[in-house]
Amino acid sequence: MTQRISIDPITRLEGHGKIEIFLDDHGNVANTYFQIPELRGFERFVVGRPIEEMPLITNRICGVCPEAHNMAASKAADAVYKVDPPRTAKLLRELLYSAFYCTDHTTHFYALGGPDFVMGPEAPVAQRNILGVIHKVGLEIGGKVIQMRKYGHTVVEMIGGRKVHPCASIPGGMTKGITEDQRKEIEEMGRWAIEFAQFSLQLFTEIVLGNKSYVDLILGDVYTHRTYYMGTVDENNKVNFYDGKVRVVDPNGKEFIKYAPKDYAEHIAEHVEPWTYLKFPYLKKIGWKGFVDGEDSGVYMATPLSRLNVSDGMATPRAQEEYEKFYATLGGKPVHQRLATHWARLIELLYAAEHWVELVTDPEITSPNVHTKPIEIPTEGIGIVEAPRGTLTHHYWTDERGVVTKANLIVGTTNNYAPIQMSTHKAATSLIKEGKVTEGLLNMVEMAFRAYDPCFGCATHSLPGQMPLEITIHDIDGNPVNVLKQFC
Amino acid sequence: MSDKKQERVGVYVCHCGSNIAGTVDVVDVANWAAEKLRHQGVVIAREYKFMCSSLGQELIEKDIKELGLTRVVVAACSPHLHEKTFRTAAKKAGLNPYLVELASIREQVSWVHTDKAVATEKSKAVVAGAVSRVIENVPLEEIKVPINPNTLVVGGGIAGIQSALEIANAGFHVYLVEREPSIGGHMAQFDKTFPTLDCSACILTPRMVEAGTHPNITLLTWSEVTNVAGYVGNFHVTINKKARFLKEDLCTGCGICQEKCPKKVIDEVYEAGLGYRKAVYTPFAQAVPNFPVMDKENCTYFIKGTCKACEKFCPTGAIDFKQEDQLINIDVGNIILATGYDLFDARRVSNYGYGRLPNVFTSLEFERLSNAAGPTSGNIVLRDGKTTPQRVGIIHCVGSRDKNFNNYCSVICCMQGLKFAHLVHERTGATVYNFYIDMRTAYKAYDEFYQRVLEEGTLFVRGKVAEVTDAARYDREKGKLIIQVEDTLAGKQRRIPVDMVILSSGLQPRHDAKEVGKLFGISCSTDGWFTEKHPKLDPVATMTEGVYIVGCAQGPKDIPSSVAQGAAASARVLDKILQKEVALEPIKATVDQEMCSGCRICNSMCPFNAIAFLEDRMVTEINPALCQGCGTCVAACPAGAISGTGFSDEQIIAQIDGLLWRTLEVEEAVAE
Amino acid sequence: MTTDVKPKFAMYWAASCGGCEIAVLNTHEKILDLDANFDVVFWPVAMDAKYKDVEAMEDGSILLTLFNGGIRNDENEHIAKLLRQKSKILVSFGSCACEGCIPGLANLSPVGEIVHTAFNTITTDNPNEIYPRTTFDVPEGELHIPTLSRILRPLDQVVDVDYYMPGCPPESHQIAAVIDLVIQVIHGEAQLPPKGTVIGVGNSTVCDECPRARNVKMIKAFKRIQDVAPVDPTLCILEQGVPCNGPATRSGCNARCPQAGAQCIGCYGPAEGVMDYGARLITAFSSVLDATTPEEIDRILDGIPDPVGQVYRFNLAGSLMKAAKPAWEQG
Amino acid sequence: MNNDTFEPTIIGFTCNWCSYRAADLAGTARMKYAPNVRLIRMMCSGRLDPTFVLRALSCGADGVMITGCHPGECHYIEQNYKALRRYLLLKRVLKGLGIEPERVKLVWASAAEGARFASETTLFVEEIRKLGPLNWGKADNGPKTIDHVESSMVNRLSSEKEVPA
Repeated sequence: MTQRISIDPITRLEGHGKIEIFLDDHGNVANTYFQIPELRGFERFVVGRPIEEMPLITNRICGVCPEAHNMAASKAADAVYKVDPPRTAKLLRELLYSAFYCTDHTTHFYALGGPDFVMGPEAPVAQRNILGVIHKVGLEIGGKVIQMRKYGHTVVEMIGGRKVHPCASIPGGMTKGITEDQRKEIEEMGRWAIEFAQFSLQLFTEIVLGNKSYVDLILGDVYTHRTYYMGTVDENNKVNFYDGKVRVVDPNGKEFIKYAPKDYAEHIAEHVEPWTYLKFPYLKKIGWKGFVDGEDSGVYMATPLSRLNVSDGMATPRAQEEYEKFYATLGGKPVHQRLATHWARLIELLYAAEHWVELVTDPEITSPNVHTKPIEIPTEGIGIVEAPRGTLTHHYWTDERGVVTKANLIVGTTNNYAPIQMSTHKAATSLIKEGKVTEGLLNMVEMAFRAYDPCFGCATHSLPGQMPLEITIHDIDGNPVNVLKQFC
Repeated sequence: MSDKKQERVGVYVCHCGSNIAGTVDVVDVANWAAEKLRHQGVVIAREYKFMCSSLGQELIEKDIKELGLTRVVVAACSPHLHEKTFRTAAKKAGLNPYLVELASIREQVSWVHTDKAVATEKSKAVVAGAVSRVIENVPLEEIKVPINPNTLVVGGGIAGIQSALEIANAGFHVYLVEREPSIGGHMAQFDKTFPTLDCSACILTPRMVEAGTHPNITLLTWSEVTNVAGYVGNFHVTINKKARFLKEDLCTGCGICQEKCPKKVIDEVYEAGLGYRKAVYTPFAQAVPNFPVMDKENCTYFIKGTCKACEKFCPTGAIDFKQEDQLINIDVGNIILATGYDLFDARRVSNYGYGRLPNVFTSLEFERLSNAAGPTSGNIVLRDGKTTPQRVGIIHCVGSRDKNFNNYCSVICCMQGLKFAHLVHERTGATVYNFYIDMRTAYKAYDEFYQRVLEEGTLFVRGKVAEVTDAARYDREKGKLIIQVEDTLAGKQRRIPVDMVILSSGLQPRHDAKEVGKLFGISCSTDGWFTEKHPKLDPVATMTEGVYIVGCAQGPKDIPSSVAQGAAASARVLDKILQKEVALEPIKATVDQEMCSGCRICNSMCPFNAIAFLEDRMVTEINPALCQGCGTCVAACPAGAISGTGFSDEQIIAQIDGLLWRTLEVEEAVAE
Repeated sequence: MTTDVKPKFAMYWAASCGGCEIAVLNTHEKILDLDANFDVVFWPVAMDAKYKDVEAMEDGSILLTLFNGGIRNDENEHIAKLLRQKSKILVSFGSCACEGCIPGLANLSPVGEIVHTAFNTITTDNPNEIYPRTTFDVPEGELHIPTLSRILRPLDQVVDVDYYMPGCPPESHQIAAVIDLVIQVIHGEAQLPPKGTVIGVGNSTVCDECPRARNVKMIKAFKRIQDVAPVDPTLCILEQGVPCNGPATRSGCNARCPQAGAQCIGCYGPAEGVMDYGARLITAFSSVLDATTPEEIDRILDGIPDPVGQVYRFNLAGSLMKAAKPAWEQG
Repeated sequence: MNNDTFEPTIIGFTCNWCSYRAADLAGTARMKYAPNVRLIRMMCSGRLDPTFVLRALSCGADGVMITGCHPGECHYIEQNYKALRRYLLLKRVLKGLGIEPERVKLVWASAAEGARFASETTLFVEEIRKLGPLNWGKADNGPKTIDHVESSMVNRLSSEKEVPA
């Protein structure tokens, strides 16, 4: 039996997203609870604010993906006024969004999820971070990563007015357009982004796919769940981040439902547990069956992997190649192995970069016609985009002055709360035997949820973009026997 | 507050005999301040019978010197009474006067509350507020600006003339501006003046001539002020000198042009519509200056393009049809406004029938009727120009003391009515009725005059006239004007038939008083009279330093009062001139230009044009001499870049905290 | 302050969105300078670390801690106190820590209402009115989650703060400048500013950095951005009727939003020495009204649909009133 | 709290030229009025910075009375209009903060209107007495647990539903 480690009462207060693991009398996992400790209450305090401020206020839900909230809120605001922005405005928004995707996916792969692979899951804690990565892969690559993030944010600033929390998107379109000089600059950066994306995929192939133990890890059962998948697709069922219909496929990859954003409430419901501040969305038509996977459970996942799983391919040539390679390597659709999400993310990175160049070379991109004046009486509107971490839904009701009277937000990570709870539980169960625990093992437990790139800042509209984690292990009497804390 | 150097504060609680001590436990207040406010730097707290007495003041001076006080709070009466007293005392003891605060515990506590406990409690709060405020006070120095010795007097009535002469005689230059062709104002239209009945012209004309010929007076008639810039001691004034269409330097005032002018015009101004003048005219024989003006609207040449009779006959070739208005710029140090009044338009009281019933006259009309130089050469006759009235009714308070028109008393109407009664009686022997609400004969020799008119047999009916009508009910009323009135002494309704009714109309502010006020940066009361700086203690000064108001522009008054005010204002002006420079209250707003973002929010805040935006540096600047210290821009600045001396944010916030005991909580918190 | 061993650096988030971290990462190459000059001991977004390590550190052993996020629950408060204890220099970093930021708007409602709203949205399946509980028994044992405070508080309402760096998030060029300064200080080439200084900002308000032309303002009607967009690119946005918070908002951001054709929403907080940001805006907006009768003034003011949000959007928790009456009373 | 026994604390901001003199006049005439108002003299109602009102309300005042010259009678010509504009927007913000806008009142009183000053003061004190104490922030007794929150909230919603444990 593992010896007891008493916990300093103070650490008890450290509620940063905890995984509570309870062991049975054999020291095996009895149950795990993934808890989210906070709530900022955006749904409450957006009430009373004017609709045009939603893109600015909900920005502050998450500073890692403010662009996603900015876009969802802007689209919802358009809908509230039943106003259709000029084509150029939409192009600009989507261009901004693609550039953001490149930055965000880069950040996650190199700074957050990447270290596990690049450094190896059991590598010393001190090295398991971006600086460690840079030291290992070399400053030259580190420079590239920084360059990619810089370019992405430069575009966001050029179009959106600010690097973080952009401000130029308003009901009916944008406050301003871009000049030809800016367009040229953005195009150059886009072309560089494509190279960078390709380079990253190559790096992934070498470091991860080239390393048998990692491949086994990915393909192994530990990180596998057969759930439903959700993502937004365009009219050709190709992956799209900014617009389209929401498509859900079942664990066998068969289309379960495809709905227009405005109908989201008919298809999604959120389950409540009293031991966490976060809700568990599920497919309404199937219902909440608890933390179980399979066709009979309403649990679904919305991540880069899901988006690939629900789509018939990528809308750009190079990404399409990688898409095919992806499924060829992993044995066809859908892919249930969560760790493959990292790979899927890089494929999306490439698509985003290619799409970036498509958009910026559109002849209408520099048109000054970027705003349509709203004339309809504002009422109610829904806006959906694909946030990097899953389908993001903003829904607002307003009075006749366009002041918000009610709101509903279902954000990226929330979609994945149930799967994350399940994945960590499964990982813990299969990795912790007879109470034997090492930090490496625990990191591998974390890898289970890190694959989702969870953003509980978004999820709870409360916590930071990435989430520190505390793992407490309790014995049969519920006494904590081991506490390990870690930050992703 | 903690990191600030500790001030040494003295608190002095005044008994004011029993005025304060009767309702407030002054001893308790003093002891409380000494103990509870010690942490704030109160080193001494005394109470004394009369702080304002010389002994009381010495007490403070002594403590400043011996205890090294850096701040003083006097809990006594309103600062409006003794702020200066205690500031002076502090100054004597070498403490900057602006480091003294008064806490009003008499007007605002002891005199208005009865419960001693409550009053004492409130006094403590007021003292606590004053103490925390005074700590935030900063030493201030008065601002000195040079005074231009020239003076502008606007309005050539008796008040203006008086002002001009006083200053000119003292040896300083005056610009006297009059909008009519001649100076003289209303007084020049009167026949006799009450109560002495001496001839108005006889006493006024010499003054007019003196003003017209005085070497120190530049007379600008037929002229109006169009712009005023600058501030006390340094006003820049623009005057529009309207074209007279004759060369003043050539005109001898012989009057031939007026004789020869073929165009007769009803004289609405001087003759009150009872007489005629020519298109080229001097308003009256003794006009100053005595050269005429040409009335463009009525001159045949200007209308038809032919005539030029005046030009033909002018012996000196002074006529100049090409003459244009000319703008004159002058610099002056002080300004006196003597813009006078308009007569209440009796037409507005329709039930008195003026304008409808021919034999109802206004007071000004009667003045002309009774004036030997007037249209009837002084014969008091009906509108037909020949019939002498047998019975005359004089109605007082026309348009005055009347909710429907003006609430105020026009002051002069009663005496005017009595004067009319006397003149009618004297010249026609007619029976005269005076209808009055109250008989107001204040001032020297006024009531004697009333007695005299009584003795002459004038009949007095106390009551507000309801109606003047020509609708006869009885034979004796036929062809007469019937005055319907409730005789409040007899307590019955009366109908009194008369041949002539004289309305003793009230006075009202000039129709353009508001615009004139704006031009000179002064305000008007709701009645429309110019607002004085203090209704009792400073009746001729205004809120704008260097601008004074005299005569009826400030409110209805008789000739002696107007003259007195004219002289009073001159004395104030001379005082300033002789000081050579003027000290301005150092309560001013200033802009920290480092912090000013040039947003221009404050630019519309100042009615005194003290705020200027510097385009080149994109910042705002405040002219301390123009700033009146109201603090509106301070409160307006969104960047907190404007601060106001004397009433700074820090001072007011500190006082709020003190009044709400916050300063004590701080102390207790520290103590814990 | 020169030293052989590298001084320790920490960055932490309480109730924030992570934008501050991104802003720091957006200093790009500067991150490497940071790494070169500091021993980064604690920075959740970028690296693994343990609370117990922080607790183990000597008091004041961390030279510089950038603390972002407001204090929303007892756990935030605990970490704030812990880091205060361990840090020599504690910087209140970003709008949330300085003045509550957007999450501070929660102080308009009782915390109970906030929870209730979140767990009764149209998609929430909550027939039994289940709400999170700070302590909850599951078959295997007891679970805990932190306690929400009645109101969200800025950092300096909980612990003593050395410097303030406002902005939502602080502009990267300002962060870079501050990092440079600190590095110079370490090498003894510069002095630290006096305690309590607001750093990484301009000394005026946004208009100071705004290139738009300005005149004396006289506004007959307030307008909403979507009704006037695109605004005249050369003229003051407030003059065009859109309530722009620029005049009252601390400079330092290069007037980003006005330059992007949008009104300033005030994320940099009040100017130097200003006691209440909202009061400055009340006075700014009312000063430009071109009206004298109460009726006319009210008609114009109706053009601002959300007065309290307009003037306290980022600043409510840091304002004089801190929160609305219901939040104090029913919290 | 029984509103009849409650004695409001009120801060009054008075213009030096009119209402402060009106207060003096009320004193000279020995007019009696409610003792709850503590005055602060300013040169003009135009000096009124909303900060002062917020400071007073957040520091224990139950109400704030602002007095200035009648429209058209401002000693600084028109500054009282500026005070009026600020006052009207301030009230809207206070409403947003859940504070009864009636707790802040703008009263015009000329130097001659001592009686008016006295009666308006007493009237306002009664109005505030009816509204009850504000004691701002005093209600805060540190963090509350969600359980409290929940019960308080559930009570407010008068919901019978039991929370299954």
